[in-house]
Amino acid sequence: MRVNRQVSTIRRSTGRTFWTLICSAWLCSSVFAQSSVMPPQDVRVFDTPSDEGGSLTVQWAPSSWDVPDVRYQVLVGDAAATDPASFTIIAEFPGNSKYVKDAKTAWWTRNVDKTWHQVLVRSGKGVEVKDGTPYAVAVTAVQGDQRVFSPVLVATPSPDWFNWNQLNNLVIAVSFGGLVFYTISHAKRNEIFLRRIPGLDAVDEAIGRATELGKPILYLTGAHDLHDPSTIAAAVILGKVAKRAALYETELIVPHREPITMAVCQEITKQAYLEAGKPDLFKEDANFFITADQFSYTAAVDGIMLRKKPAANFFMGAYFAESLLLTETGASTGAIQIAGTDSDHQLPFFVTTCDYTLIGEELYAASAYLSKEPVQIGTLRGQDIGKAVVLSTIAMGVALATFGAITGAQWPQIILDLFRDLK
Amino acid sequence: MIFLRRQLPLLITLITGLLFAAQYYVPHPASEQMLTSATKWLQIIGGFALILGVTSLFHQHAVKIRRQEAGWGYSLVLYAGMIGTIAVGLWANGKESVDGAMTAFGWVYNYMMVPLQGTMFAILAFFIASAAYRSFRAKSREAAVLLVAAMIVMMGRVPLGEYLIPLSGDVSSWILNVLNASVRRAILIGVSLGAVALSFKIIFGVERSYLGGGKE
Amino acid sequence: MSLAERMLKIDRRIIFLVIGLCTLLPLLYPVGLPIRISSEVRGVYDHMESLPERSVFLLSIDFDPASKPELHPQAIALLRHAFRKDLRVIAMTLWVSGTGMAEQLVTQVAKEMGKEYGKDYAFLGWSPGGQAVIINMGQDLYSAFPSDYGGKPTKDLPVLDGVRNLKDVAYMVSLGAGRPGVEEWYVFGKDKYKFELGGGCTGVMAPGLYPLLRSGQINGLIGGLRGAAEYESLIGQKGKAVAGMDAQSATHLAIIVLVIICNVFYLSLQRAARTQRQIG
Amino acid sequence: MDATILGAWVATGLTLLIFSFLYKDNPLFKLAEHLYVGVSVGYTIVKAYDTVIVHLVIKPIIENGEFALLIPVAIGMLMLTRYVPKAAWMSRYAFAFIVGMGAGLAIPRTISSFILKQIEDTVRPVLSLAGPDGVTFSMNRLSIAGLGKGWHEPASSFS
Repeated sequence: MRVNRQVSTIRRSTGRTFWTLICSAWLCSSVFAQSSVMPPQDVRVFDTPSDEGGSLTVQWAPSSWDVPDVRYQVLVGDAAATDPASFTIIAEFPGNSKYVKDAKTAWWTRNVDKTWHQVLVRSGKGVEVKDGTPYAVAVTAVQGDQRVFSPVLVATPSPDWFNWNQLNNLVIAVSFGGLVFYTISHAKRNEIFLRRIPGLDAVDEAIGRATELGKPILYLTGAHDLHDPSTIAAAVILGKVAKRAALYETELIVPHREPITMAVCQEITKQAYLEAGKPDLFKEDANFFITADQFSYTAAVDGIMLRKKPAANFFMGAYFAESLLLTETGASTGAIQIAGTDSDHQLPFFVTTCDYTLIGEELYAASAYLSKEPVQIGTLRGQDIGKAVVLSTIAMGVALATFGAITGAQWPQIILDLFRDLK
Repeated sequence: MIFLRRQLPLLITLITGLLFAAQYYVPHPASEQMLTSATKWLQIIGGFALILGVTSLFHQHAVKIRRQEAGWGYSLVLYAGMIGTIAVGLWANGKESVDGAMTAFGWVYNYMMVPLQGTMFAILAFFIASAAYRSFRAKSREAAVLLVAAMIVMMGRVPLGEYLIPLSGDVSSWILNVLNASVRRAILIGVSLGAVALSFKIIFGVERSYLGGGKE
Repeated sequence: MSLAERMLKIDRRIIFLVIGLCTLLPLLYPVGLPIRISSEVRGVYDHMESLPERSVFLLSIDFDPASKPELHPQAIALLRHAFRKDLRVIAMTLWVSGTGMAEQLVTQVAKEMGKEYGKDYAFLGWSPGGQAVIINMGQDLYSAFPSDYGGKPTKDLPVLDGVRNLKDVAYMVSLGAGRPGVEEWYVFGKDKYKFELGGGCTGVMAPGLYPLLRSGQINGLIGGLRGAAEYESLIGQKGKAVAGMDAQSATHLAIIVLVIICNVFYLSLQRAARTQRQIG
Repeated sequence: MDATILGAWVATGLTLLIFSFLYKDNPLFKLAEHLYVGVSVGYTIVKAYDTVIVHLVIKPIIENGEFALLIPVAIGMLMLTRYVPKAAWMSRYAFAFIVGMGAGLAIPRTISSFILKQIEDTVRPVLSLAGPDGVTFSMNRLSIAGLGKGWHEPASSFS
């Protein structure tokens, strides 16, 4: 593993110098077009860092004759061989292409300036690059019949145990994870204010009305499986709704689309009835599976709405095209409807047809608010801080990018690259 | 016993969670090989989850038929549909067509599944119209903005709209590309933070509702 | 009850009838208005155009017959384009109930274009697990799909020559009506395996994918029937989507008119209520 | 009667039964609804059996001796212990594996795709050096269909 953290000083040069370089390269080439090409300078060959193996990286310095007319060739041969002319050509390209900056790597993993040439040697037609075997590599510059070789260099490819290009991703993951656990422990010790979400008052109201009318409550947990935060939030809210329903002795109907969610929700409902002190009222078949298929599920739930006429319909979790088919049918039976979803594409439908809608993360907030558990509230706080960080990053980033664009300075880009997805 | 019932599952979650989160940063072939096998396992386990659901469905309608609850005849229809499909499906080796010729399973798919699914979805178009009529009202200033934006986009997305009001195409494209994209992006980032936080809580056993049974 | 009140509480079945007629009539008497091409759809088309012959094109048909009206024409237009460009086409689905439809679709277009199974195209069928399938294909395509739809070992298919995993795919388009769909193909596929990705989806879902489009995570997006109609015009082979545009024009217009009517009555009621209050 | 013609009649009939729902809920719709659920579950069972049991498990074990595939089968079987009250807790192992793996896979990928990538694209200069006139408002964020290009790289292949 080679990691070079040195930030080359050349990178601090301004964009103008860069342009001057390019222009002079062009001028030189037109003046000395007929003059002979020189061997590529400062050629380096080494095992590609941060990769799964089976690849070598070749780099060499840019030169004054980097023009389309001059072509570079990268050659690979047996480690013992010395005559580059006998090697296999694995890449050939115009002199003004294949730069370090074209490869998507992070600056903190670069060891040369981004104006250098860079080519990866991999297994391909005619050559197989195996881990642990040394290979001889040379670079040629070709112009017309002229072909000049760089010295032959030998390197051995090997796989790596860490991808340093993804360091920023790891740092964000670890620090955000740490932040969430910190805020959770903070919430356990301190009271945290949570803004009341209007839709939540309606939850009690809806359950109350169902009890008055002696009609059941229908609760849906959405289309996704338990990997999804929306489903987990829906399951947590189900626990709270089930507890109230148990207290009021109101029937609860929970049809599912996903077998594992069904199994888990059964447990959650059972627990809620236990907590409410009404374990005898718990029915195993309150939670049931219909089918995983989107529209047959919808047809069946629509059927339940029309026949059992629940007084309150809850739509929590993730939804797709079935959302309006469900809520319109529910509206036609006159039920109070409360939706909560992070499926933003379905929000317009829920907002127009339901009495209350929890939008996006309000769904997560609702589960925190209803459960009043420090774990939930703390997470919410952690997310809010995360959002504030993202927001300020964007604001500062835009300012920096603008500054960079106006002055032509390169350093803002280095900072911005910290927030780029690099692999 | 508590260890086997409570702690061990949490430990399994912790280990698999950390292992596969870390895998992303490790390019070594050994780690890639692990990912290949584990995702294949996940595919197979996913198939078994289905049995769980089907058992529930079977049970629920069996109860209806046994107790002769209202509409138990429909449960019989459901059984007939399911068993009939399975029978022809197994007979046809799960293939809708063999060398271009439709099997009985393909017949059930083409002439029952396809029209039923398509029609259910088609009902959506009717419901959209009625919902729009019923609730798309300029009750407030915000609602009025929503209304105008919706109408422009609806015009801009169909040729007739663009023909009647040529500007609507550009304006709706601007709404989609600028206003819509930025708001969606904000929601996306917020939701993603939520997803990452939840994943961490699951891995470290803070969130255990997926094991069922609340706090226990 | 005043007229306005009565109109606001109109039986929704009347609206259903209006929408039904607006769909049916244009299908019987087509007008054929010109369709403007958006940059979203052009993104997919241009990339397909830029692919050299015999490049590998992977089409994931991630929808079921329910979304057939919108996504089926997209799939047909894309396949026609791919076959015409002489690309190697690999089709598959992540939606179990879409398997039969996907198989018919691919076979039908291949037959129409005179392509040979195994050499020019292959249909891998369905495999369970959604995101797990995508990752597994990224690692090793033959592990995710040991055999194709017909049960033949995938390793023996000449069309898959030189394809080990998703990294060897030149272009991949997911036509998704939900989950798993375009987003999953990005998160679990392109993010790591670096193939070029395009998307197609239902009209309702399209606005949700714009953040991915703007950031270049997908290089184009075919949205709903309109997107399909644009693609059909681009390849110059008009089909069901172009025909459906008239019906869509009519229904959109009908809904707009309905919304305007409802608001006129609503506002007149409001005004009446206000004047009554002022008098009272 | 030809199977295709019969099929067409069945399809039309079922379509009408479902559409009758627009008028109101009725026994014919109920019939179609239950048939639909039954057929769709049946279809999924057949497909899952054919793909998972036959092609992903049995064939690789018989043909290539991949006995490691019995592990996921065992994990899958654990889920079914839910129906044996005394052993129901064993199903938790299966859930723990699925959910844990899902969570682990999601963290880095979500950060990369939906946080870093989205920030990267949002952070663009609002002003740029355009031509000889010096500083101009680039309208990058406001232009139709992303006509403006980013400063550090092209906005996207789409724009």
